[in-house]
Amino acid sequence: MGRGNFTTLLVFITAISLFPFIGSGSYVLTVGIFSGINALVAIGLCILMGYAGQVSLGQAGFYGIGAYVSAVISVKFGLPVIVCMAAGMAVAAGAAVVLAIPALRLKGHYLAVATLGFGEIIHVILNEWGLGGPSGFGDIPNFSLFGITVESASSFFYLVWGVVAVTAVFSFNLINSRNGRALRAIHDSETASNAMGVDVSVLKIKVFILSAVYAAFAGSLYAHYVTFISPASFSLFHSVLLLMMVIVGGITNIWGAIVGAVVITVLPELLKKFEEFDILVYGLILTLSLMFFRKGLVPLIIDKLQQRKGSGRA
Amino acid sequence: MFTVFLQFLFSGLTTGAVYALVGLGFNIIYNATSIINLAQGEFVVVGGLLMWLFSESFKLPFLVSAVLTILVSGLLALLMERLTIKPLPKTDLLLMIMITVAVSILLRGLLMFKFGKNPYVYPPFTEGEPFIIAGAVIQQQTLWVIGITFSCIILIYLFFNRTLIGKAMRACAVNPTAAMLVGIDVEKMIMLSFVLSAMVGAIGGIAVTPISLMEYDKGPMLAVKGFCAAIMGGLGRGRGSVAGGFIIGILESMTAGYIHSGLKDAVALLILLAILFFKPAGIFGSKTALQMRRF
Amino acid sequence: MLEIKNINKSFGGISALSDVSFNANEREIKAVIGPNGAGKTTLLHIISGIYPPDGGEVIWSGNKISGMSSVNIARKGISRTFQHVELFGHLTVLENVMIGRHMRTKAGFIASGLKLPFVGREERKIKAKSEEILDLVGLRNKEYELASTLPIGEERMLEIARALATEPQLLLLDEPASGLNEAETNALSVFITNLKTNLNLTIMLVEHDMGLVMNISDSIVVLDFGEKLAEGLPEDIRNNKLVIDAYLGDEDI
Amino acid sequence: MKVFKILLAVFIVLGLSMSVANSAGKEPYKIGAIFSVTGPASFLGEPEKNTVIMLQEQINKAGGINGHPIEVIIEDSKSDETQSVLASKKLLESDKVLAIIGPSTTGESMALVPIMNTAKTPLVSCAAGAPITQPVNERHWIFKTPQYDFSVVEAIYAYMKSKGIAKVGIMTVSTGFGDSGKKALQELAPKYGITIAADERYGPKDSDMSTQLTKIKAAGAQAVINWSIGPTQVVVTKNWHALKMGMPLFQSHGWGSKKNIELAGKAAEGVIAPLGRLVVWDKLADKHPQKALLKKYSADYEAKYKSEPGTFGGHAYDSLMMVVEAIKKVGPDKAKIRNYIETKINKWPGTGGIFNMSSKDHCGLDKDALEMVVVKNGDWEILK
Repeated sequence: MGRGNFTTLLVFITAISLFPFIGSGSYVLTVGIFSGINALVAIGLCILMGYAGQVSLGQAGFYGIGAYVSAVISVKFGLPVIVCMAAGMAVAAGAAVVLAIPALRLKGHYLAVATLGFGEIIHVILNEWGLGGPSGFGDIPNFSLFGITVESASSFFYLVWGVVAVTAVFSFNLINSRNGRALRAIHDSETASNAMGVDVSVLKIKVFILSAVYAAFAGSLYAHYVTFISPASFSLFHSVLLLMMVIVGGITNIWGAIVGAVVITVLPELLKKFEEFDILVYGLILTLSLMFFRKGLVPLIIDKLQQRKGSGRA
Repeated sequence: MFTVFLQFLFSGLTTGAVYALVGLGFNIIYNATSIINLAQGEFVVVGGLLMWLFSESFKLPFLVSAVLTILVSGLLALLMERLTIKPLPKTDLLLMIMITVAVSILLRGLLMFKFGKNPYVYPPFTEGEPFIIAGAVIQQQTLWVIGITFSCIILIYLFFNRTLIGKAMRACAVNPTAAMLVGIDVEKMIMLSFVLSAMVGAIGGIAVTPISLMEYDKGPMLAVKGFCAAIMGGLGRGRGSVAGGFIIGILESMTAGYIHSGLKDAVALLILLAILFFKPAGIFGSKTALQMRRF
Repeated sequence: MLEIKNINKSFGGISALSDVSFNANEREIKAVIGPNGAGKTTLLHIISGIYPPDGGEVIWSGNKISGMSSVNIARKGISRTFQHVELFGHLTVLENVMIGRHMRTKAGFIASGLKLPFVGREERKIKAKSEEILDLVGLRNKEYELASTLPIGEERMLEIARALATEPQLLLLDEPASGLNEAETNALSVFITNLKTNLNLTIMLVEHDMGLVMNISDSIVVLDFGEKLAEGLPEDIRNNKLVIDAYLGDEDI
Repeated sequence: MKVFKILLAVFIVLGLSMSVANSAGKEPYKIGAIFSVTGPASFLGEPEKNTVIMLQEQINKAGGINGHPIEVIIEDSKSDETQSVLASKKLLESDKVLAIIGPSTTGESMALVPIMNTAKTPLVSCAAGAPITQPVNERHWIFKTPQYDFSVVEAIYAYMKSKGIAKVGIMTVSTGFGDSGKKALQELAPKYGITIAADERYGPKDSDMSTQLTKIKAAGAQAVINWSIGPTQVVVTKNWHALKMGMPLFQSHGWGSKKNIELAGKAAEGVIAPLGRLVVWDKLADKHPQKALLKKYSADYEAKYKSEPGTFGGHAYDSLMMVVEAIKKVGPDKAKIRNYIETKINKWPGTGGIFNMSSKDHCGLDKDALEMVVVKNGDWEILK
């Protein structure tokens, strides 16, 4: 990761560490936790879309797989939560392969519909055969590791954002490696990539798996925090929301995914003042910010900073 | 047994007709801009709710209400295009599509504000007993919906093939730069495509509300189904999307009838995925046309 | 050695190549010429695996490569450039060349994400090697510029550099001089000849610029309407009646 | 980049407005409410919210609770579990409420169970699902006011048995509401000697259910039971009517709104449903303990909102009034409020029925809270 990113990361980690001291109370922290969970999915989606150029409207499907597999195993078999979470990610990775292989042939809108279909199928499966059916199920154990149960909002906040930070670093490393370069290359030209010996199909499958694993990780965190899940949380609506996060934040930047996730998660909380009108105001803000911050919030901020630097020097 | 099959078929046609109209609306805009307007479902809702407003609340005659509804819907789409689509460069399609999502949220908010959350309904176009064909029942309104769907296809076909302005719109679809060079106002064509597709959506809403009721948040479901219909038929193919709509409607109904009603959405989507696997450009789509597209 | 055996290819009923056969020897510059629509680029696409042939075989070093995916063909040591430049526009000049090193390196997703020690070493090697190649084509001074900002002459050189980074034994060049001025073309002909002698490459060249072709080729194949019209040494081709007829009106000859 | 600055300003203002606490006059008692005011379950949340706003006005106009005004802080959960978790945290932490009423759906209520138990704050849910309050020993702080789905099913099955119906086809909406109905229908069928010939499902936004009904008919059922809320139950009714099924249609307690009769028109004639007495209060005997209360609630609601409250508004009424009565008797103490509701809500008339809470039952209603009601001439009629 570059020096700019490293500085940003330091600021980011400091902000996270201090946040529970400033924004006390588990309400604010829970908003933070859900922001973090969404950020985790958004980072994966950002790599998938912004770097590899693959649209996905089915990310909530992987998110749901992670939540359900982990929760069901922990409720039914009482295995350690960390094992259940790993199982959730493994199943999601398998599902990603199943989705990615046919999706290799598809582009643009067709890929969007294929992934949308995948997400909806997962939703129907959870509805029909998931534990508890459409009503969902509860009493899922809290996250615990080495006998320490993470229950309180502040400790879970650190857990989630710790995971986000580690994932972000992992993702930056990946993007700045030969693999990240190859992903960006296939975004520009698949023909040339293949001709240069970059296996486009394998890379696409791998990046689908990566985004699925991130999403499943997030899903299992959600399940073990809320301790109740139902299929409604993993619908197409959530997939669209995740897409919105990535785009609002700036699709070509991992920080964008994180910022976008926080903004889209926090915004409805801020809009509660508007009561009934919140959906109106929400739609209006989304439309305007998409129109005026076309490249996304983070690229915009970077541009602003660079402009300032430039003018300062002049 | 045949009666049962026929009944499933009629049910599939009823739902399929709406998907077909939404799919058709998608195609009109897609052809002009390559954008998928995910607010398309909202225009169906606008159609149904405005029709209720004019005919039931203002007590206007049927035809007047219908015409007013279609015009107001077109006007709404005009506003949407002028305010959110026109000011932006048409380069980042994903951004444009997300803007249509944001607009759909906004429209839903407006609809909820005006109409509340209750469902609305008005009497069918013609009152009377349903028809019985080989023991299976088909409601008169269903026939209206199917008839209107086909009329729309024919009208749109004639518009695009027989009128100068329709031909100009097609030219924009094939090659916007060339169209501009021969003096076609591409911007105006894009605007027109939004208006036209909103009108088609509104017509669907007007026709279907007596059967299925209409409430403010029905749009997303319709958009998703219509999107699937458009993809199944092959984007850019108006008639393909209509076929796609009916196929999805019938698939859902047959799955519900012969497999399990809980799985109807999943099976219809699985079949869509299978089709895409073998024909990545949809049933009626051509692969070369797909490659020419930017997205 | 590259053997082209009875290759057939048609698109939608129109024959692009019919029964084309010829060989290219090791360390030879083989030019494929012919009027527009003769099937030259189609032939390169078939050799590099972008299209499968409808009939016939391509044999490379004794192995059948026709029908293999273009990735696997690239891994067999065949690299290429494109008639319509296919650079990675959002990547820098250096990164474009580094992509060429992709298949010669191996760090996976997890190793890269964790930044294991060997990943850094590998990346440094990739960079060093790529810069070396950029020196060779004279683009080192532009290594941090975006590929999409280069003028056409440099784009074509960058494409060659990217192809060279894969360490090919066979290099396919699709109209490398198209869009170049005379000075650039002359430099290119020297450069290509050097590639053959210094790097021991077999080069197959599709080109319209007859000066360049006659100047550097060891042998020439002429295609016309998808069929092989003639094959031979440059001077033979220059005097071949059939070829002259096919090119009648073409000012290059 | 003027717009950027404007939007930034909007964000900041919003942020500040959130942090500024509500300034109160004379130490009100705060009660939280979480309803699905928007989203797919807004059929529930809307009348619930209206009811609570109305009651709050009435109570405060009458001098509040022992001189303290009440302040009901209503949060919209958007019919989403994640949102209701957030809402509960906000109510508990920022608003420091004494109790929470709602949420409107079973899923959302279930998501709050661990939170309420940890926060040691009573929750009186407005959702029906049995798992909300069972097992009771793990639901120490959780109550609910709607009758169990089991009670509704028992009312239907008992009526069917008396009419000699032994084979039914069921159709349920694929949401939590439909699902808990389905489970109850399946579970209780053997007890009443009823076989389920067909078990069908449909989505909450589906527009035609003739396929499901045709299957039920083909399976040789003697009656249809439909379990849903919102527009789908009207669509089912219309399809049932058009198909001339030749068998009665039973709806769930979700049918209890005049709006449905209005929307379905003459298709609704003959539809039977087990409903709380709220919708048929005018047909009750004068001495019925619920009548006076139902009459007042209905009349007030209709005067204020120009529509009828329906069964679901009633759930919010019961939930809030229970909490208010508890505070009135024991003061602002969460544990005492809980204990009061568990032990003292006995023979307590509410809109949903006569409640009998106990340490074994945190709902307190059974099937006797319901009347079998048929639609006749566009109005309700109680079946004897």
